[in-house]
Amino acid sequence: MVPIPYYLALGGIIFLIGAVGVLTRRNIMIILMSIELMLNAVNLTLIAFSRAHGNLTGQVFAIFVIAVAAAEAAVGLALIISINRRRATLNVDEINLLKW
Amino acid sequence: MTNALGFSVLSITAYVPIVGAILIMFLFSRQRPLAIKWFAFGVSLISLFFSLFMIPYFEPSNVQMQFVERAEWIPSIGVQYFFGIDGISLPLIILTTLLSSVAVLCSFSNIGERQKEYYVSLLILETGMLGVFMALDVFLFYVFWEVMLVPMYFLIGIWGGQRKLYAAIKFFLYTLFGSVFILLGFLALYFLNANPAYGSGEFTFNLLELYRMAPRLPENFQFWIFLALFVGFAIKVPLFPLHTWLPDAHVEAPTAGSVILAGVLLKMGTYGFVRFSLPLLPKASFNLVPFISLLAIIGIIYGALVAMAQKDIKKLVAYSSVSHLGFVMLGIFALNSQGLLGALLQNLNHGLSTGALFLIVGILYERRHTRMIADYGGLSSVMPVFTVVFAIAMFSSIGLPGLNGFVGEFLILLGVFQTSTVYAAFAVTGIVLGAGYMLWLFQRMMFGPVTHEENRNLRDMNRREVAYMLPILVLMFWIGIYPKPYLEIMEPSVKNLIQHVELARGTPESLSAQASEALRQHQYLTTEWSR
Amino acid sequence: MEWPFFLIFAVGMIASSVMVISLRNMVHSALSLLLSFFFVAALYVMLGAEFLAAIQILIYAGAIMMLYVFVIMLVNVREQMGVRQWNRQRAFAFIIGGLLAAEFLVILLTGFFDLLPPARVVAEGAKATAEIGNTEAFGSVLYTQFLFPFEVVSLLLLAAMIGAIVLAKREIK
Amino acid sequence: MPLVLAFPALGVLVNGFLGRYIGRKAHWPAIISTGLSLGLSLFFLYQAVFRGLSGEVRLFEWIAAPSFLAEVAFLLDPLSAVMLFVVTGVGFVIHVYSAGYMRGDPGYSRYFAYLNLFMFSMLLLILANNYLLMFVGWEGVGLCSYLLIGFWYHKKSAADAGKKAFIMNRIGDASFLLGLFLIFQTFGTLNYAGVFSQAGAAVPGSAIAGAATAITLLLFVGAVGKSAQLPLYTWLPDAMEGPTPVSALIHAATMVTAGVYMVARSNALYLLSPVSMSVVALVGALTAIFAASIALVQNDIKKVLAYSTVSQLGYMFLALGVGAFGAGIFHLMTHAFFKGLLFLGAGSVIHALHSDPEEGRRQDLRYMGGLRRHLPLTAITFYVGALAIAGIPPFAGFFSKDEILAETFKGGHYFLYALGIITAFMTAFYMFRLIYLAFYGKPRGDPHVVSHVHESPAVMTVPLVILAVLALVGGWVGIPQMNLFHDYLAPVFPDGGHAGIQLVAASAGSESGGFGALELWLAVFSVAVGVSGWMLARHMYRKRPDLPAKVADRFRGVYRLLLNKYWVDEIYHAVFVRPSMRLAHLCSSIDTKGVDGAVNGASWGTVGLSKLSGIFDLKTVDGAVNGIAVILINSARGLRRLQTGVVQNYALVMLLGIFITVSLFLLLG
Amino acid sequence: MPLKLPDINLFAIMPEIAMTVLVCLVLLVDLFVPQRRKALLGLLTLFGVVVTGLLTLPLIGMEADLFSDMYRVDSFAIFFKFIFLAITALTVLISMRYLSIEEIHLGEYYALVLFSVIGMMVMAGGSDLLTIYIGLELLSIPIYMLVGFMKRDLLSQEGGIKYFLLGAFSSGIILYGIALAYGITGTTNLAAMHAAFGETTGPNILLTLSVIMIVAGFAFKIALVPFHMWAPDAYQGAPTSITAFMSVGTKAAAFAGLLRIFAVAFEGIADQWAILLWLLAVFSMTWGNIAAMVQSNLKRLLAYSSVAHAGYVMMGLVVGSEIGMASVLLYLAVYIFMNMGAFTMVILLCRQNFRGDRVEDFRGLARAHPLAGIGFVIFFLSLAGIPPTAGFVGKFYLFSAAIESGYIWLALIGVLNSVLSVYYYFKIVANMYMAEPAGKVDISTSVPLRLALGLMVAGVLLIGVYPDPLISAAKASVAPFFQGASAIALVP
Repeated sequence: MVPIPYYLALGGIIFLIGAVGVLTRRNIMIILMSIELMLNAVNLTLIAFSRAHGNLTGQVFAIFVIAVAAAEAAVGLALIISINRRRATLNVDEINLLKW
Repeated sequence: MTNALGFSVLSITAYVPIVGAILIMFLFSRQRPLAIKWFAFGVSLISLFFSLFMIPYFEPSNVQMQFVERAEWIPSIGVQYFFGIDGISLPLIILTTLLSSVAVLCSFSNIGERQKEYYVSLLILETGMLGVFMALDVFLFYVFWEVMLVPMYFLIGIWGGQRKLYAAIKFFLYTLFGSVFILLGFLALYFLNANPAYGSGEFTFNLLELYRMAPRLPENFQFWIFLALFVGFAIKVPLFPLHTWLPDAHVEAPTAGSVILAGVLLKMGTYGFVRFSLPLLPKASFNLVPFISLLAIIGIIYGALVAMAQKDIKKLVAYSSVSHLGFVMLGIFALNSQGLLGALLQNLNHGLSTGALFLIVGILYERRHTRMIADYGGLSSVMPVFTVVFAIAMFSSIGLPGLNGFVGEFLILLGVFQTSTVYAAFAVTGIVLGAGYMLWLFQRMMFGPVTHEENRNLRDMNRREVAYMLPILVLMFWIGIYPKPYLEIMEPSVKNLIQHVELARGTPESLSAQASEALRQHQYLTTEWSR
Repeated sequence: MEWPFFLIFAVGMIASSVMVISLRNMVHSALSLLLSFFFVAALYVMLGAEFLAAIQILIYAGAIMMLYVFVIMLVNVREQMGVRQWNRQRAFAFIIGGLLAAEFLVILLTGFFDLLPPARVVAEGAKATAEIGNTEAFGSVLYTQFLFPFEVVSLLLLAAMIGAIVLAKREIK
Repeated sequence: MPLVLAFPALGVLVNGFLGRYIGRKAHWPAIISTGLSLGLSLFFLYQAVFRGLSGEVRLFEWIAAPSFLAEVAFLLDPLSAVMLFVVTGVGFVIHVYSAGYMRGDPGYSRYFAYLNLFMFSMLLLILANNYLLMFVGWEGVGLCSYLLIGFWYHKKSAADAGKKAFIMNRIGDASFLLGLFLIFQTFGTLNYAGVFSQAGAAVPGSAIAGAATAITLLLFVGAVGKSAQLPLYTWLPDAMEGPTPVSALIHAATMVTAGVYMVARSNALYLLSPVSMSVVALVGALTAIFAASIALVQNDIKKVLAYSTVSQLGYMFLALGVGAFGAGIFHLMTHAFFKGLLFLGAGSVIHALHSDPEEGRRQDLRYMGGLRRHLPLTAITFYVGALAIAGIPPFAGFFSKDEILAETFKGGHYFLYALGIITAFMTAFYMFRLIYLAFYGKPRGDPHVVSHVHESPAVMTVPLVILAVLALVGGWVGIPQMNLFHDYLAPVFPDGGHAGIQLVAASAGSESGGFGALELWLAVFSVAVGVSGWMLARHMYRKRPDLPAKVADRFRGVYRLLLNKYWVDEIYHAVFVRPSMRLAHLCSSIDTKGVDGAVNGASWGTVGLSKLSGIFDLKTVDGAVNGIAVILINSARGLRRLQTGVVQNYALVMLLGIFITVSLFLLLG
Repeated sequence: MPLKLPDINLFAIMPEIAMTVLVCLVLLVDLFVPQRRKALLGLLTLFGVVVTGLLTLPLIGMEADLFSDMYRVDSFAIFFKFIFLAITALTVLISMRYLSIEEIHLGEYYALVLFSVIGMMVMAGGSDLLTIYIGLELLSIPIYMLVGFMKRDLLSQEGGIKYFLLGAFSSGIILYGIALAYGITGTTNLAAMHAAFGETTGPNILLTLSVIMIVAGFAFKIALVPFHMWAPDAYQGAPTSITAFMSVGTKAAAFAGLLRIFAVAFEGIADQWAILLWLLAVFSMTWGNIAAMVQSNLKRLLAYSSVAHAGYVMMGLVVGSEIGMASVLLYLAVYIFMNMGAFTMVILLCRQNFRGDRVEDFRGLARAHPLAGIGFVIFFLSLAGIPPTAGFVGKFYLFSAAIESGYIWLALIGVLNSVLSVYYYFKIVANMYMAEPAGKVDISTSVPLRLALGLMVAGVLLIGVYPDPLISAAKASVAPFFQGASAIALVP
């Protein structure tokens, strides 16, 4: 079977891809999706570890992560809708009234 | 460790002003400034009364702390509410209450706006200062030490001169910068004392307990802690080159503020050295004598030179303080009884003479609204009483025999001379320079023809002004002619302190059997302090 | 036998992830994300977490992605495609991301082996999964051992719901 | 004994506080108090002379520090008794004189308050039984001198002179103070009794003897300041800005002799140090001739007298330096009489010329002349004074001056003797020059002024007469054969004032106080010198009034050198005053720009850095609390710029933070 | 398979239950309260908070592991529960009038605040990384929404979205760290993790990565440099009452979680990451204070100041000794009063169409309203750490902890920073007292606001003058973590 560290490495890579997405894309929707990618990477890591240790904690944790992700997505999207009403932009670097 | 009076006379003295301040804050309408003024004055007089009330009950020969009040305050970290005084602090307390009363009285006419806040600040300030001189718990001391900054900040910042904001924040930051080092030093002592290798193994901020650690504390610890305390106290003194806050603060502060600053606040620095640095860190104190003496001498000469070049009266007086406090520091670090005694007396003297000089400047400023020397001249023919008062204050400041300044300076120099002839020789030049700038100032302002038409009709001092100058002048003569009562109050404590320092500077092993026995028997070290 | 599948899924996962963050059209990004969810689910299966794989498809792909698509429908996709997609710090971010990835790989590939020898990991893992890798066990743990967080999460979802409604609903004058 | 002091003190209080109400009658409390003191002094003198009494009175402990005690206590011995007599005597006379001279001055009561304060301080100085109390009096007389010189403070020159006197005195005082410390360190006490008994017991070469040199030199610097010797003499001529009676009392008769008194009092210490003795003698002799040479050409009547005083003080120090302490004190006494007389006479002249609108001309010899006719009494008494100072027997000055010169010669100090003799010649010359210029010849002043000249009132002339009598007979107590004065002082000066002779053992076997052929010839010689000086003056100013101008023209360089007093004042100004003011200004600017700005300066170094991080506001530098604040605020501006408002920048910073820490741990293991 | 239910002790989680009930009650009552009387909801919330407080009282002294070691009730958790309740009560008090002014007086506001508070409580009590994480999310998500609660206000919206994006990002980071920690130990239970660490030997880079990620996540919530950059923006954008709430609440809760993780799971091995915490502390203090010096918006200024304060508190964690931990608790408790007090001042100045959060707006305030001026001065004195205020006691205790363990340099940097902070605090004080007012200075006050201010001033002064009970409580709360370990004296 495939050793666990390779799953971990895959998780790490996906996590950083997501992070880079957050850092570089202007579109706020895509930033949100990148965060979802990061969470997925975490889940993958958790489940790999769960397998390695042979207990279910990791899997349960992953369920909770999914639930939290759902909640975050709901809140985030609500905020996006709210802001989109007033500013008609999805470009996050244009939202910069607050600075200095 | 006695309280000859059955009641908490120290606390009453210290807290009467702040209670008065709170009463003013809540009971007095700002529409009735006159009532506020007189009430504030009354409050300060009550405090003065209590401080004087202590004198007959004070036993000079008893070197232990007197009028002691002690209670647990924050037992979880070993903080006590611990008040007590000895011959070193008593004169300073009286000086404080006296100058506070004077400060209140001298503000009656020159503070026109926001009088309520003004007197509240002044009274809170008094409490802070008194607490500093009474506290025997280092935590408590630190609390008062800092508390006092705030009202002073407001006094300078609200009622000050043109650059008041700058001066106020500079004063605050500068002194706070110093005091945080003190805090670190105190904390280090606290934990070292808690370490059985050095101290009693107990967590306590009780100063007298900490004294007992002095002989056992290794030199390198002492050195670093001394430096920490040094920064804080030296800024307050102020010792060259940490003096630069002083001219700004003194010049911009209102008259009462300057009086208090020069008269009392600066004394806290020297008091700190005497009460904390010397007995707690005797080895470091001894080792650093050349360093501090050098700074003090530079301060004496430098302060005098800078004073000479000033065009602003207040600045001149401010720099003269730098010079005079250099003397005091030199006396303290002569580390012998005469020098220390002289330094403590000079503390008082400087408070009186410089306080008087600032009052004098204030009287003039109130009339002419200028502090430039060039704007005056020939005043002696216009204001004869004022001239006499000014002359006496000036001669007191330059240490003319028969006035108070001389006795202090003499004792200091006597003490210093025994430590080092060279220091004394340099310090003596300060006397010459002091006479120079003061006489020059006096001459430019008071002598010669009246140069400005506006000055021709200046009012002489009125009754109120005479009333607050009079006690100061009387004290100047008294201390100058018959200083014995003052010296008698201080001497036993001073001797005790010096003895402690002398004994505790050696390591216990290196001391002869006799000396180590003496050390064990020593007052500071033997008294049992139950926690 | 598992290696080919792992490689396929892994490469597919990485590819779809890269597509998520690099495509211009956010609808395409969303679809790529969906794709990556499927790959993840497949990897879950390989790791013996079948229940979670199902949840991944149902909740993530089914519910959460629907939310995204709804919102995408609310905004003007075409207009969004016309503007610059990458922000100014992208180069720097890529560099940092790359360096960090290198560090991660070093740590993840060596660190775990340091901790437990690979052989033991594989052996124990196989044994354990056989014992616990079923839905019933999962459910039983969730409702006993993890009862408290489970209840708290319900509060979390409630809060998110209320808040989302307050924020998203139009202002009533 | 304290009563002697108490009377003047009372006078001060009365005039100081009630002066406003007393007004024109202010002289009464002053004169009465001084008179009472005089009475007591005479009583003491009587006691001391005829009963040989002396004693100490302890009033109270003044400064009591650990292992240090200074008492307020008084010592009456022959030396202090005679000083007491001189001071109260001359003081009383001058008080009376002042009542006339100062009449109508707006500061009448203030004047008498100061004068009494001076009396108090001077008596304190004399009566003190320890050095510290002496120092108090020492400073006190300095203060009074300051106050009285600057009495007419509306005159800038007067105020300046006062300040100068005080500061120059302070320089001496500082040294005196150091001397005190050294005394205390060496002997453990400042009491005369303690110090002198230890000093007397010390053997030459011991540690005490070594310290004695340092002590005596330090004390001598103090005396130099107070008694206006080289190089600190310049204040005394300037002090003539004060009222003339003040010049007579303070700057001729009493205060300036305090240095002499102090050195004489410390004879036990000085005797331990040959070096100090020679220094004292040399400084004295040099000052004597130096000041006399200046006096030759001065035109201000008071300035001439002032330089004369400096010169005569030099004589006294010469005496002390050669070990003739008795002679020094003797000269001090006679000098007090005749110089007081001369000053008062000068005051009378000035008083007479009071109507001259130009103040400067009232004292200028060039505008006088022929006053003999208008001021007969003044002229006569002035003659007496001049004869006394010129050393013409039987006037007082002859005895004292001759004794000094004789002792110098006998001590083997031939060079010093030569200086003394030349000085004696000059003295006679300039004194009679003054007389001839002022009292003889034609009036050169404004005729209008001259017509108003009249003799002073009795209150002024009577003191003149009294002093003239004293200047005549005062020296008789010291007639060499009888030696009254020396015997009287013998208890104070261990060897009858001739200790100096011991120093030069080879000196011609003279016995102490003896008067042999040598002495006789020396006396004759010095009288001859005095008379020749007189005659020269007579020749130049009486017979050939055109001669002085020719001489001056002939020796123009020397003349200008002397007229400008060797430019000493200017040199001092350039060498000491101006540099110290410059230093002061330098320090001041350092203080505002430097020390405070040291941190400020550090901030300049960071200017580049600040520019990098954002804006650099020059205004902020000037206004900033200090340099650190500038640095901080500028870095704050820099940090502020990092807060771009773009959320992804923030995220990047976060990730960067993680990256850096992870790298840190990876690299450091 | 028989279902083995965990030990359920409802009594022990009474506070959480009560708060949940309260949320539901608020949401229900909201339906029946007309828009103009929404203040009733505030009163209801206040009442509920007080009741919860009373229900928490019997728990004092309790030490219990609940729900299969998922949750713990101990003095540490209870200390924090009281802190959170105090925060809630004060938040409600300062909100009531303010919400009306900003026209966002909705029942959901109170509900979200309460949700967040429950999250905080869960976090403080969580003895499992999972519980702590869920608590963290429950605490954060309502706050994201509350920050953006003023929907018509661009700044509020912007603050909300920024905070949310970064929050979600950091949530991913912290999760990744937790996942790694789980991978290393095979458990998420803190005590079990500690046991597992006992088996492994030597430092492990994977564990370090995990710790860095977890600390980074918490540092974000606490607002430590360099994870603080959201704070100024979010603080400025958020409704001021929420700024006050989050500035103290989030911080306290995150510290509670971090403290427990470090005190339980990493006990004994935390030293190897001391440098990490040290750097965080030092950078936070310095950066926060320096950046605050040039702020012209008071809320932003206070945001930076809160970054600095987070740095101070971090000192206690760096030290890690008993006094260190106790000082963290003490400081957080003290911090409530002074920091919320300072924000309350902004609320005081806020009027219709006037935010009143610029430093400029405070010119001459003290002259027009002396009492408000004094209050403000007291809060600022406390923030600056000048006695006799609570802030001094807190700082004193922190520095003493640092000195005790020999962290002289840290203490030095700390005290110097507190000197620095005086500059900007007193800049405002100078504005209030020493500057001429630009125009008429109005304040909008109400009974609850006054009550809150009175409570906070009293709190600051009382703790300042008599801190002993609080110090004892803080000490007692952390004592269980240090059983057996004795206090170390200054090591040469």
